[in-house]
Amino acid sequence: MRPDHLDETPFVKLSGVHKTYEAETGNVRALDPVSFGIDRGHIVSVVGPSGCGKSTLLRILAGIDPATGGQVVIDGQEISGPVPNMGIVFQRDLLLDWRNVLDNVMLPAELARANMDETRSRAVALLSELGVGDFLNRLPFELSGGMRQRAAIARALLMRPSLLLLDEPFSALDAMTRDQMNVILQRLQQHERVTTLLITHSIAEAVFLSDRVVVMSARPGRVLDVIDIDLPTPRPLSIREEPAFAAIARRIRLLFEKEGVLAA
Amino acid sequence: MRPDHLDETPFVKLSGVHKTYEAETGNVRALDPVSFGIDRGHIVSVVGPSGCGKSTLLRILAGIDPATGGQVVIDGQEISGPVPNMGIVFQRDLLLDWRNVLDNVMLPAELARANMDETRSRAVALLSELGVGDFLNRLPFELSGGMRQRAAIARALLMRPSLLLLDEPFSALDAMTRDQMNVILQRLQQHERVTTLLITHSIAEAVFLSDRVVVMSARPGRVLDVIDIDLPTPRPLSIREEPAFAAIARRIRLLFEKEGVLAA
Amino acid sequence: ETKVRLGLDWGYLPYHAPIALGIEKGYFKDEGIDLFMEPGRGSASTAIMLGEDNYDIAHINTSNAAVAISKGVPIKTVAVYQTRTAASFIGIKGKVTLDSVEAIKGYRIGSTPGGSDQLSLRIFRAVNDLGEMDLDVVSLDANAKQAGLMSGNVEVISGDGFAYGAIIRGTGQEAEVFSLADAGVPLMGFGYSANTEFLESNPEVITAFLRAVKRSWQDAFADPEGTCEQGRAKLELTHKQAACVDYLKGLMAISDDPSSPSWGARSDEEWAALISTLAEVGEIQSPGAPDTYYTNALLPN
Amino acid sequence: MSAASNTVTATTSGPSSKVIQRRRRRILRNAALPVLSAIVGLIVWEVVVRAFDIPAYLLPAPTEVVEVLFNRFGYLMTNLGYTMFSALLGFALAVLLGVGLGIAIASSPIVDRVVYPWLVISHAVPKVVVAPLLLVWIGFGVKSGVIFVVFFTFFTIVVNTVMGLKSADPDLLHMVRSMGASPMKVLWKIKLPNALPNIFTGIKIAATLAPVGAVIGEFVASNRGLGYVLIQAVGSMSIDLAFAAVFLVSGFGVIVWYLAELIEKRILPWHASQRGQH
Amino acid sequence: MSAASNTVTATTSGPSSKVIQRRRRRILRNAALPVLSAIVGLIVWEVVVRAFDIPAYLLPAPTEVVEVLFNRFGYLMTNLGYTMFSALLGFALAVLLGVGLGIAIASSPIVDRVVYPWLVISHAVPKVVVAPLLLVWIGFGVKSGVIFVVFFTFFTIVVNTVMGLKSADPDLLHMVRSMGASPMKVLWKIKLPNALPNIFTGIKIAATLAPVGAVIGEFVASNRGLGYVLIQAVGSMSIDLAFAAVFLVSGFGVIVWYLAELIEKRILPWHASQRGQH
Ligand SMILES: Nc1ncnc2c1ncn2[C@@H]1O[C@H](COP(=O)(O)OP(=O)(O)OP(=O)(O)O)[C@@H](O)[C@H]1O
Ligand SMILES: Nc1ncnc2c1ncn2[C@@H]1O[C@H](COP(=O)(O)OP(=O)(O)OP(=O)(O)O)[C@@H](O)[C@H]1O
Ligand SMILES: Cc1ncc(C[n+]2csc(CCO)c2C)c(N)n1
Ligand SMILES: [Mg+2]
Ligand SMILES: [Mg+2]
Repeated sequence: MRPDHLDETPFVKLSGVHKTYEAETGNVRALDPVSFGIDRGHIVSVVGPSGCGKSTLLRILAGIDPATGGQVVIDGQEISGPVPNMGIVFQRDLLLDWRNVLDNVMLPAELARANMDETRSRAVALLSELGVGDFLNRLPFELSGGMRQRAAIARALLMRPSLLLLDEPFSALDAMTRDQMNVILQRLQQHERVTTLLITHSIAEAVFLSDRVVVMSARPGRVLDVIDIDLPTPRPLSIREEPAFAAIARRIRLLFEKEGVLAA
Repeated sequence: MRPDHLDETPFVKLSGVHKTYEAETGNVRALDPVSFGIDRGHIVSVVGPSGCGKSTLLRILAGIDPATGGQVVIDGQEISGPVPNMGIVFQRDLLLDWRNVLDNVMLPAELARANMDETRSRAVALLSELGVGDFLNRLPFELSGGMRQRAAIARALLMRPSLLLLDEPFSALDAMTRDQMNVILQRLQQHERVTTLLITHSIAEAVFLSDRVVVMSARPGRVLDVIDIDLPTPRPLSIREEPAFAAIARRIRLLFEKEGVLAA
Repeated sequence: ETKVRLGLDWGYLPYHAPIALGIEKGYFKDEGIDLFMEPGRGSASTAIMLGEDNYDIAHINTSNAAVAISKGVPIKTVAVYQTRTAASFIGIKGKVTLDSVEAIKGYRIGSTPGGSDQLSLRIFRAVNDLGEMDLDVVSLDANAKQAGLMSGNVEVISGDGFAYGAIIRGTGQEAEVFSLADAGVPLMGFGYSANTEFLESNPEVITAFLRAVKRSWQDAFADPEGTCEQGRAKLELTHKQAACVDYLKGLMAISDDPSSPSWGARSDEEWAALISTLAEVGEIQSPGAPDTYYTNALLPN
Repeated sequence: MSAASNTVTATTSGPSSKVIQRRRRRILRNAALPVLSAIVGLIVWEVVVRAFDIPAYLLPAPTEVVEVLFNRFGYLMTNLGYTMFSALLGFALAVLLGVGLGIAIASSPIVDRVVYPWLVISHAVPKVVVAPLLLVWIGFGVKSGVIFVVFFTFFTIVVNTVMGLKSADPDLLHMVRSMGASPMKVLWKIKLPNALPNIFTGIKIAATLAPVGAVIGEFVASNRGLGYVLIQAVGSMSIDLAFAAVFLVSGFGVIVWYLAELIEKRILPWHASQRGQH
Repeated sequence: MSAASNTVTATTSGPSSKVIQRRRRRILRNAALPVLSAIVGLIVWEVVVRAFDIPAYLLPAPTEVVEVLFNRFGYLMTNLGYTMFSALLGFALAVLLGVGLGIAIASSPIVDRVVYPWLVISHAVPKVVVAPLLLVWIGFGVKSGVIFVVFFTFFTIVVNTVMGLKSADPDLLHMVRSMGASPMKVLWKIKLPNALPNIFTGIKIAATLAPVGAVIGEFVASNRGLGYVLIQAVGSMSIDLAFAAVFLVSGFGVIVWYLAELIEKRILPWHASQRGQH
């Protein structure tokens, strides 16, 4: 559908990645072998029950925690440590307590020695777009939970990373603001073509934003299915009421129900 | 509908409560005067855009931050400081890093000198019900985000508080686990009749769980409407697909749209 | 038997060995005294502690005692067993020559500000008409003087000649000693002072104590080697045997003969000279009557 | 863009006069109580000395100390000057050395294990006692005073710095590393700011110890400074002069302490210790 | 109940032998490097002394020191015993006093402002220099050693404790207060555990300083203990004996340090400083 579908190998490729946390109080098997790929410029979402290893997967992809086994290849290179030129939003917002909002967002620019003036105006623009423009020179403790999270999103987007990893980035946002964020993210993706891995707990969000959805089982996480979303892009919010959309969402929900995750 | 509707005065009553944060970098008007009540044994949900002052409202109710003006009366007493016998889930999970999961959940019991053995079995039961039963003796840093949040919920429920304040308690949970939590919370509410204030960003969740939904405007927060939910209780999850339910949800969504919160 | 608390000027040193010997041999018991000895940290603080009734009698430098008495510390000197001050300039032979006041002016001198060192130096200057700038003095803590001299950071130090001479010879070098007494400094050496109250109520105990001290020193004079051996063991002296003997013999050379009837007595003239000199250099503000400083009446004979 | 910015209305403004007024009142109260406490202490001391007729060579009354302070003002000030010089220079070096070593130790497990034991030893050696031996090597004069201050104070800074640097949130470190931050940048942008509260704890302790170190250095070997004044005064039983000197040294230390606290407040407004009601 | 527990399957188990083995290897490496570093240092020292023919009264070779250590073993051990006693007793008192005062200061702004200045003063007074006065006030003997240790070490503990107590997350405090926690419980259950890393920093510094304080106390006012040995040895230029004493004191200090580190590791496994790769 998109021109870069012509690329034969995916930009990100996970093969048999698995993870066991070892500790004195006992080991935790967090991730059974998982394999899937993300094509260049695509958004792939991961959905799965809480504690199934989604964040673990993201940390392995980011080169933060080593996998116990398996292989992660990004842009043709097997990773073995932190990969630069990534934008990450962690599950916790991880703002620096001692920097105001603007300086927090500017952090990646400082770390990468970017053109500061130019980047600063992008930072301000991003923050305004995300609705935190009034709080540029406030310290993080003065922000609401959702505002903190949006500042963290702005930080991840700042440097136009070649790979964006988002761990439940909209979890602290109300439905309305969340919809706005979805629209903004989609627009950005259309313009900047950032390869993105999105962890989310909203099936609707996953279907709305993604080219592909990875559905995981309960702990230890295993891939139940990889579903390509063939809805046309750009998608309006109203697509969520269309039957094709509902069908995909139902298919995912059924997967979980079959696995016994949902029973109530 | 419920017998305690006979109670004339609500258990919790807010009258003209407003809040301005003062700081050297400038003041922030977080909350315009807000008034509403919560009847004994009822669940009232607050929905509103991110940064509108929901957490601020909860902190005022909990007696943590003083209101700039207005009055909060709980059980006939005007509050002027922390009110004991409350269960609170903050937006951040606030687990104690140095205690394992079980001991974290047992904290309120230790603080209140409860019967420890009895409470411990309740703690274990709660944790198992919430799906963290395998991690009783793990330290918080070994948990996933959603597991931490569930531990915090168990802690708030432990002492059967007379007032439960929940600040987006399910935000880190996937849709499926979240539905389970909704069912669990509803069941608990049926059994233990805890007066509850629930802050949520899911309109569906608010309508599903509540006797009344308070809809707030963007910052500075103001009450747009207070909507009584007259759906019969207990409610099955499937009620969300019924027209009456959808109508209420749409009414709330329309309120936001009219206010210009949603425009995309 | 009376219990007597004896305060010392410093941690155990060879010149305390005779007392240990006397205790061992029962000389104090013979006098009906149960002697209890406690080391100190300098004559000045021991003098105050004596005045504060921590001790009955103290072995301290007479100059420090005099200064304390002039400030109102309730003590009195009852015996001074050195014939003259041991205060000296000490250097290492071959590196320095200390034969005249002029020669001393040319060296860098390590001296402890405060205490007996400072007294000696001031009086030396006063007696020889030297100005503040005529001597090149570096102030060094009491514990740093030897080290300063040995490492060559200073060429000369001030202190008791017998003590530092013994240390230098202990390292296998020869000592060059210039005695301040020879340069007209009218200070006295070590002696015994007593708490005034104790002195008034127990004069006979003091006499008995001094008699035992005298007997102990007689033995020490007769056998410095034995005294050192016994003292080194009993007082856990850190001096080597040879250095200890050297030290004792050096002290004996400027001490009263312990078998002499006049042991421990300094004349009124000597005292007058001491007090007026101390007053001259400003160490004593209001001298008062000489008999507040000392008495020779309690000496045994 | 237009959509979301609607949620943000112009509801923030500059600090109100009420805030400023409250702040001023707080400063006054913060300063008044310690001063009051000190004055009460001095009065009690004076009364005790007079009531029990304590001789001046044991404990001079504050008024006597003040008298000496006036009478020998020039002398004391000159020597205070020398002491301050050693203290400040030594303290500055100690901060550089302490933070530097702290960084090296926290950054490299090898340095940690090889160098730390020696620092612990240098800290565990009774410096005053071995000073005479040290002097043999470093000689004396101004530098010995400065070296003394450095040895006296740097370890506290090292330990607190190491603790602070090691306390950085591991996830935060991961995040900036995956932003492509070099170890230097991680240190500079994350670890050091994060360690500032701890470093300040070390610095505050060290700052107060610096004058003490300088005095002790002078005490062991110097012809000037308050340490020299002290040893001379104590030796000749001029206890009032000794107290005047002690008064100046500790006064200097106390001022340095409160200065450090002030700077801390300015630099760390974001830290829990500087916010919140405890 | 049945619903959610489905998401939790039996995938946790005890520590594997690999973990245990890795742990053992880490301990070995942690211990080996510092020891190696110390041994290399001693060898360098020995070689330097022999190569430059430095006389023993200036700097004895390690072998000479070891010789004295053997020859006067009983004497040194007896005195080490006294020093250890003062150090441990004084340290225990200092921890009690330091943590106690830290709690009082962190709990009450009044205590903070009234008492803190006096503590700062007590810290800012050069104790060694005023020792002759202390000697006259406190007298001679063990108690002066203990008092010295307390004065020497408690302030560091106070400052670190205050810092730790004030660093508790304000929201956490709010939360437990609204659980009905009394101030005592808040202190005991939240503030103190939260302050433990800081308190340990203070304790580690203090623990290493305790033997130093004891030696200095003995140096100025005692007739036994290693401090007394030192003053005697330095006075008679028995530098080898002095070094043996210093060696014992600092060895004692280093052991105490590593002991404190070990305890820290056991008690604070949850803290960032004890986890993570830095
Ligand atoms: N401690 C503080 N100091 C200054 N301003 C604050 C402080 N806490 C909150 N605010 C401001 O008050 C407003 C309301 O914040 P609050 O946390 O109540 O929002 P919220 O409705 O809970 O939002 P969210 O859904 O994002 O959690 C925000 O604009 C925030 O910046
Ligand atoms: N540092 C750690 N040490 C031990 N176990 C860990 C650690 N981090 C995560 N785990 C375990 O690994 C499993 C997966 O955790 P992970 O955080 O990846 O879940 P998740 O899918 O992100 O869940 P959530 O949706 O709740 O955030 C969990 O059971 C968790 O307890
Ligand atoms: C202020 C003062 N310092 C030291 C001594 C003791 N003393 C006399 S001679 C000497 C050298 C070693 O034997 C020593 C240490 C003292 N009495 N007063
Ligand atoms: Mg997660
Ligand atoms: Mg909130």
